[in-house]
Amino acid sequence: MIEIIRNKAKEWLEKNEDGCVIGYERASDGMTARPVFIYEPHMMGKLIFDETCVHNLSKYLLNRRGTRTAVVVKPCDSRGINLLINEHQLDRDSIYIIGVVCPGMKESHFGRIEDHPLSKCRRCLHHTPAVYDVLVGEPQPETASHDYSDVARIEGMSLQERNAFWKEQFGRCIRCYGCRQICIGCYCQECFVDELDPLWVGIRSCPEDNWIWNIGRAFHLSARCISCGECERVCPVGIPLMLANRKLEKESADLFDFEPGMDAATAPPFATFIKEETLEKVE
Amino acid sequence: MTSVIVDNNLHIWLKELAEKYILIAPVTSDGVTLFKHVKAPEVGSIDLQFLNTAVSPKGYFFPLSETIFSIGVERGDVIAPMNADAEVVIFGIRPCDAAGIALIDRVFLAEPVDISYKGKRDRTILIGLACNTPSPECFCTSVGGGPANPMYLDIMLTHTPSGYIVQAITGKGKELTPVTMVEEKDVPSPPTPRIAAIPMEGVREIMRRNFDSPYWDRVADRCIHCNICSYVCPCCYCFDIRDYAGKDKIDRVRSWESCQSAGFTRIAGGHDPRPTKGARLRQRWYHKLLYYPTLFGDIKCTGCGRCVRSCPVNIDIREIIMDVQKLNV
Amino acid sequence: MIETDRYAYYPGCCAKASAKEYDATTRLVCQALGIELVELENWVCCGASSAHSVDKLLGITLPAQELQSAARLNLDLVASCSLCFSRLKIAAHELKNENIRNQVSEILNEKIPANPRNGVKHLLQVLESHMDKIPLKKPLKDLKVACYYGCLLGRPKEIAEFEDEENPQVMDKIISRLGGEPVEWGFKAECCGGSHIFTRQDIVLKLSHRLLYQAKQAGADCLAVVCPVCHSNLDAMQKSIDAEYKDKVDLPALYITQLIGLAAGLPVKKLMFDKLFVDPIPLLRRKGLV
Amino acid sequence: MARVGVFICHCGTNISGAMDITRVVEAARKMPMVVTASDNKYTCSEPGQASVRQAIADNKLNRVVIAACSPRMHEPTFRKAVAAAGLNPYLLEIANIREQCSWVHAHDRKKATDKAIELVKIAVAKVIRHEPLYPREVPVTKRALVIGGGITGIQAALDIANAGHEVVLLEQEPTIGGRMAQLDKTFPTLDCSACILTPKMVDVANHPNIRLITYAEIKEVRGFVGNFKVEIMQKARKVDHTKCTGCGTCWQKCPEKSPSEFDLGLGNRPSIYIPFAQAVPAKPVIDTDHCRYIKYLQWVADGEQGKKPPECRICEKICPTGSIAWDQEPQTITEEFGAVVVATGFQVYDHRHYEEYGGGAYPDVISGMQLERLMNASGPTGGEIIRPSDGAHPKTVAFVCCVGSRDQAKGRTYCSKVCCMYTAKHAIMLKEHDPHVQCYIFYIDVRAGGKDFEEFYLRALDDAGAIYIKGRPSKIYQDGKKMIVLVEHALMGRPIEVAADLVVLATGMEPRTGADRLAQKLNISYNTYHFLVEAHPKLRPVETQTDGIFVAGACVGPRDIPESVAQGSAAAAKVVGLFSRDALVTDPVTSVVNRDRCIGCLLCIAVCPYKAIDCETTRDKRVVAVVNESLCKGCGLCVGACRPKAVDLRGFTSQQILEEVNSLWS
Amino acid sequence: MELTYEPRIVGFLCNWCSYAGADLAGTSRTNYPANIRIIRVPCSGRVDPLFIVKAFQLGADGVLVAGCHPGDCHYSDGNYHTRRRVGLLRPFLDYLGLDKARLRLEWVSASEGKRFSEVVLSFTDTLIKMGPRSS
Repeated sequence: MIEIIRNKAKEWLEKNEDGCVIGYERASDGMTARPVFIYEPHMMGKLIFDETCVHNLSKYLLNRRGTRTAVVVKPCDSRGINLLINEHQLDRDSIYIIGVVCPGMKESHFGRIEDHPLSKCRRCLHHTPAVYDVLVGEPQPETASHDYSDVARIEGMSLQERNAFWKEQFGRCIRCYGCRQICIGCYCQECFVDELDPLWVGIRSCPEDNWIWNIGRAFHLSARCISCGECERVCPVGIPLMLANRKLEKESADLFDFEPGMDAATAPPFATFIKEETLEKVE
Repeated sequence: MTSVIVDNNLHIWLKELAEKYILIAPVTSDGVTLFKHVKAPEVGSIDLQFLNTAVSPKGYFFPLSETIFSIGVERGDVIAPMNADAEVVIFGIRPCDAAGIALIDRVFLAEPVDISYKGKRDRTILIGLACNTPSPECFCTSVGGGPANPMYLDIMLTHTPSGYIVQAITGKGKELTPVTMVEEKDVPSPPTPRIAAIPMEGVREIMRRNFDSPYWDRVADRCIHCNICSYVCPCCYCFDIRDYAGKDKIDRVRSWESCQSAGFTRIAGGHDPRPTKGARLRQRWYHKLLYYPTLFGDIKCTGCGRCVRSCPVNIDIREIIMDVQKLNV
Repeated sequence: MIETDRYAYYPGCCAKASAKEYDATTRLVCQALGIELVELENWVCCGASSAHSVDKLLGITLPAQELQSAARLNLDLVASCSLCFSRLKIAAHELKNENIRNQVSEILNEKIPANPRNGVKHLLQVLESHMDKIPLKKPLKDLKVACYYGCLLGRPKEIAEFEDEENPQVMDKIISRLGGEPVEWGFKAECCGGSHIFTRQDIVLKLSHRLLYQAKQAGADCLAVVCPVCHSNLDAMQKSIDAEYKDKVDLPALYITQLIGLAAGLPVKKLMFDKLFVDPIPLLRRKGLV
Repeated sequence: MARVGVFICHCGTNISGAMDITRVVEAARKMPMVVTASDNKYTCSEPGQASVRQAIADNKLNRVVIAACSPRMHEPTFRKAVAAAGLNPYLLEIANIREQCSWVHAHDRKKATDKAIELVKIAVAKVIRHEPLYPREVPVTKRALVIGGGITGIQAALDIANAGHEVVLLEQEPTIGGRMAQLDKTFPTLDCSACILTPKMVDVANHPNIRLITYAEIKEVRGFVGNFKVEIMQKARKVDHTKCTGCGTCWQKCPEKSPSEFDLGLGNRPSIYIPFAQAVPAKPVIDTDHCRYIKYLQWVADGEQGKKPPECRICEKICPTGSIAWDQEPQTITEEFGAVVVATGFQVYDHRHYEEYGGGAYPDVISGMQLERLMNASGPTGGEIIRPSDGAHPKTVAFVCCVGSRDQAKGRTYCSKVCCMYTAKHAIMLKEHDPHVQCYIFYIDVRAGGKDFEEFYLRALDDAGAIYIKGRPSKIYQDGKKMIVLVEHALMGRPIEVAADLVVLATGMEPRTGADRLAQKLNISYNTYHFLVEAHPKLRPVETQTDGIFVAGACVGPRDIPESVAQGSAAAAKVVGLFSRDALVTDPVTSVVNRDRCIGCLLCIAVCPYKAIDCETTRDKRVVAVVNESLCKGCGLCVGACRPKAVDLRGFTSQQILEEVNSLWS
Repeated sequence: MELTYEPRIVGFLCNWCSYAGADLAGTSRTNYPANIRIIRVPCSGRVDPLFIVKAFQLGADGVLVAGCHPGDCHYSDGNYHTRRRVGLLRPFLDYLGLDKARLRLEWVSASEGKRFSEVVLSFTDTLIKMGPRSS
């Protein structure tokens, strides 16, 4: 498998000298993976792919706009590419997508690999990339239906409980913006949270400001989050951000029958509307 | 003979501390260990097996954000923030984090003294807990520290099968030691764990010479320039200051800021001397390994390994140091 | 409303006197259509046209009792008499007003729910919903029927919640279903004079005569009726009408239930045609229905 | 540094009556950047405005807040005042403390005052962030479209054309003339409708500045005031009007007759026809629903199912100019206009909704309009008034007023205004036709408000001897040859019956079917009855909320002929006024893109209802959105959608709205 | 709930329908509770969901977004987009522990002054019944 990736990447890079291959290499702990940028074909040996390749590399395509790039993507990551193309951020022709059929990633931390899968992988529907130039591995059947038991758990709580729960979670936020920086959907020139004039959110990391920051972040990703789970993974204080994102994912599926990133063409919910729809939840 | 406090006495003592002081101690919830304010009834929740907290305890002296003073809207008068005079005890702080605080002291306690920092610092007692099981990312020994290094602490505790060895380091510490609960017996202190050392020779020299090396941009390729490394770091102390108009007063607020975030150095008119990820990342290493040492002697890193563990894309300071040494000499 | 084949049944006073045949055939037909009628326990008069004209509260309280006992059964309440239906509907409507509700609750000394789950229906509405269950043994071939709904069934529109108060259709649908021919005529929902029969016979004779006359004009063989009060005016009074207007109307007025029974081939004896003043048998014989 | 002046208006006692003005003034003085606050009896009055101007000068104000009535009322007035003082008119903000405070909280003085203070606070917070805005100029296409060829449209078209501007007059039917053409005589003067209308129709046909497009409909309208792009759908006439001379042989020979729309079904017309003798254009169209040959073609197209229709084509054979064009298809014409006048008029309420009156089943229960046709010399009966059922001459005629008007039960609460008068007219004219006729008129009220109307009504009463009976009939039914009308005589308080030979229902007016759809295309509003809504019922009766689109006549509400004509002229005057300028100043409240913030996701393009946003590439190769300010209507949809906050709306910037919200808690 | 509790409502009203509706409520002197503070926007579609969140962050007890009835938007489409934005925000805020009853989306036309006052009245009542927000 990894050989195919290396060869395909090598072939491509030899054809595009000015290009760059973004893939995974072994991390400094000698067991997990980390992103790597390869500019010379002979370095291709560095590439690895295993159950610790959690990172969503398609984010890096944004910094390489206008240059030729090959990228190794898992199914969830591939949806990110569709999202970015739909939002006119990427030129499909300038990127070479090495799509990997995903076995599901293991929960791993520096120097430690758990033997259970990541929560996002446990709930994953699509095991074959939504877009690719070369597919590595045998296409896998989709998982039939969403498992929103996690979201349902929160929905099951009383208002007060929910309120308390999220206050506790967001209360931990240290506003490092790791979630934003790693997120494929976050590529604003200047994030609303950094904007001074008008001032949407202060730099103060007080509960109120953390609240609006986290809501604003999540809502800007509504019907856009491709559930790669990176935000949750990188959060140094372990805020369950996907729990918020997934609620929006669930709602936009219910209300607008939309799943982001499955293709690059479909107009996202906020770009269109249906005159007759009532959205019972509103009226 | 060493002074030992057995486990259940320890809890009684902690309870007392919690009653007398604001007790800050490591608590693990949702799999995340953080220093938290622990009230007397909750001392049971204190995690004594923890490796280290996700975020360093520096926030108790140099908070995530704090109002350093306010201005009254009506009369334009300066209002100093309420400095709580309750004493704080930080329990279970690791030697590396204590060292981190010491490094920040150099900056905030130097003239002109940062009042709000000093106030908190003076009212705080540090009860350390020696590392018996360091993490794979730890490298304190390489930066002049050690898993059992009592320096910068008021009291040092070391866990042994037969209880905690108590060493009062400072006067504050002696006063606080619960004499009644301490038994004098002969307990061997556990063997100091071995921590892989990284060579530090000549790093400064090489860095001086390789400011413009393409290496920095390469390393930065995978950096997502989030602020995680600086925010979890026990000795990063950059901050931003902004004013907030409130109902009757305007607050001047100081909050953590990171050299990694885009725009950290953007100046009026939009120019940014550190426009690239590479430049920003380089700044971090240069500050830790060159600029600070040049000013204060020591390397601005305590080897706690937090940045290594928390970095989403595994930018490993130890690797950097070793790579740097490989750069053309 | 509760959708089921079980209904609480409010016969109304006439059912025990002038309109025995209506009550009997109603039960008969419902049985045939698999509709279960649960007669209310110790029901009382709905107050008819008199109660409310003397005392509004009384006019509401009387039917309110029936509504309550239906609510206890948790069944929709069915009335076969349009007058009773009207009173029940009006009461139900008035009881939406909290103030009135409290007063009535006090009188009956039981709490009347602000919005009860069950509703009030007229027999016609029930029959309509079960129309296709009617076994068609003896289609009312070329029997021209003028369907007479009376003035109360659909009025006031927003309270009765029936159909177009000027030109209702239910009964016509049923008649067509029975194989008969509903005639188009303009007096389906005009007043027959109602209870004025006791005080101002002249009015009743005038109005009822016009009805009968119009029905004939429209070419009807008989009337289909759904209200004992209307029925007695149109049936029992025909002699006097003829006398008053030097006319020979001779237009049998049958209860819809009798017609359904007939078409469904229920035993003619049980349909109690003999109770009618204007004997329909000759007509039905002409049409080969008996 | 903003220097804000706050001016609080008493509006007589309208505002001061409900709150403690002095407290509001005091509070205003304390608000940030407010340098002066004062109150005034009537700020909109000249002295009031003068004091504002004075205060601006005295205190070097550069921002003004006026707390008074709704901005929808006096914003323009006050902008002028501010401008007169040399300030940019957009540095003004109005706090609505009348409609939205004093008038609705009169019951609680304290709360009203508190709310007023906060409303002022919001306004101050916003005005501080106001920036001077400068209207832009766009050229005007001096060409008008008039929709509807009734008397209103005709009048408007003629007036605009006479002022020297090009006009396109659009009519959906094969001829212009509208409802007025169907009338026999007009009240209260009883002059012949055709005699006064048809000359105007001819003028339209011959006017060098007017281009007549009949038998056509509006397909789509794009653009904005001064620059509308309109797609017109020309229905297929199947007759080539460039060849046709209107000689008339075809419609005399056409064998297939069907009920005439113009005569409301009382007479027939051929399948190739002109609706009436003086139709303009006097050239026929083929009714594709009835024409035999079209039916035949359809039959062939359907694979020759069923009975074969005759392959007639007589018209084609006899047409001397070979104008019959079977292959003619509907075509779309695109035209540019600077202004549009909507005069789509009304249609007669369909009395079939009245089941109690027979629901249209009785032939001898007719509408007033049908009677007009019966009375008309060129009508189906040549002016002989006879009963549709048996052709007998009616001797007693009953009139029922307010059919489809003032009737809650039928969902028509409005008064149709003309029915009282035309019923009186009918009574008078019936009497003239036949002195033996007796008219009974059932009415609710006789509304004779208008020049010579009351006298006219008295004429019907005294000269024509019509019997007016107060009461709305409950029932009309047939008894042999007679129609019986049952009614409660409201004055006698008892029911009566009238046996009439003919019943005439004075049916009311309702907007033409499809008025709502047209309104949507034009982006103007309409009410629940689908009457179009004017910009202001009193002060801007022929304007709409959409600049450059005007309304006139019965499409706005029930109107009689003089009113419709007056409105037609009024709308024309507005159009001519618009055309008197070479360029228009447009509202500067538009979206604007901050190119540095824009990330080129182009969501804004997707949501913009006016296609006013496009994208371009910057010098540093970034794709960013750009707003076409003459297309932008300032709805701010794009702003609401923009994640990076790169688009903003002048006059309603995110910063301003945030400050408004903030001000409530600071 | 103690009677002294006065909920604070921020109302974003579209200029063409709802704001005009509010004006009509005024011209026809229909009283309604003084708890609402009206912010005029050209179209309900101008309302950035973050405005709503911001209002709640600052302490609003309720937020009303009001626009023209679907199909009647002065800008033809605006309210359809609003419907979607608020439609998604509402359940989300509820999920985060902010009762969805505190965020209302209403269609009020320029002719519905009565309706506007009813909306404000019922909204205020609801909020009073719910009591202050658990901060």
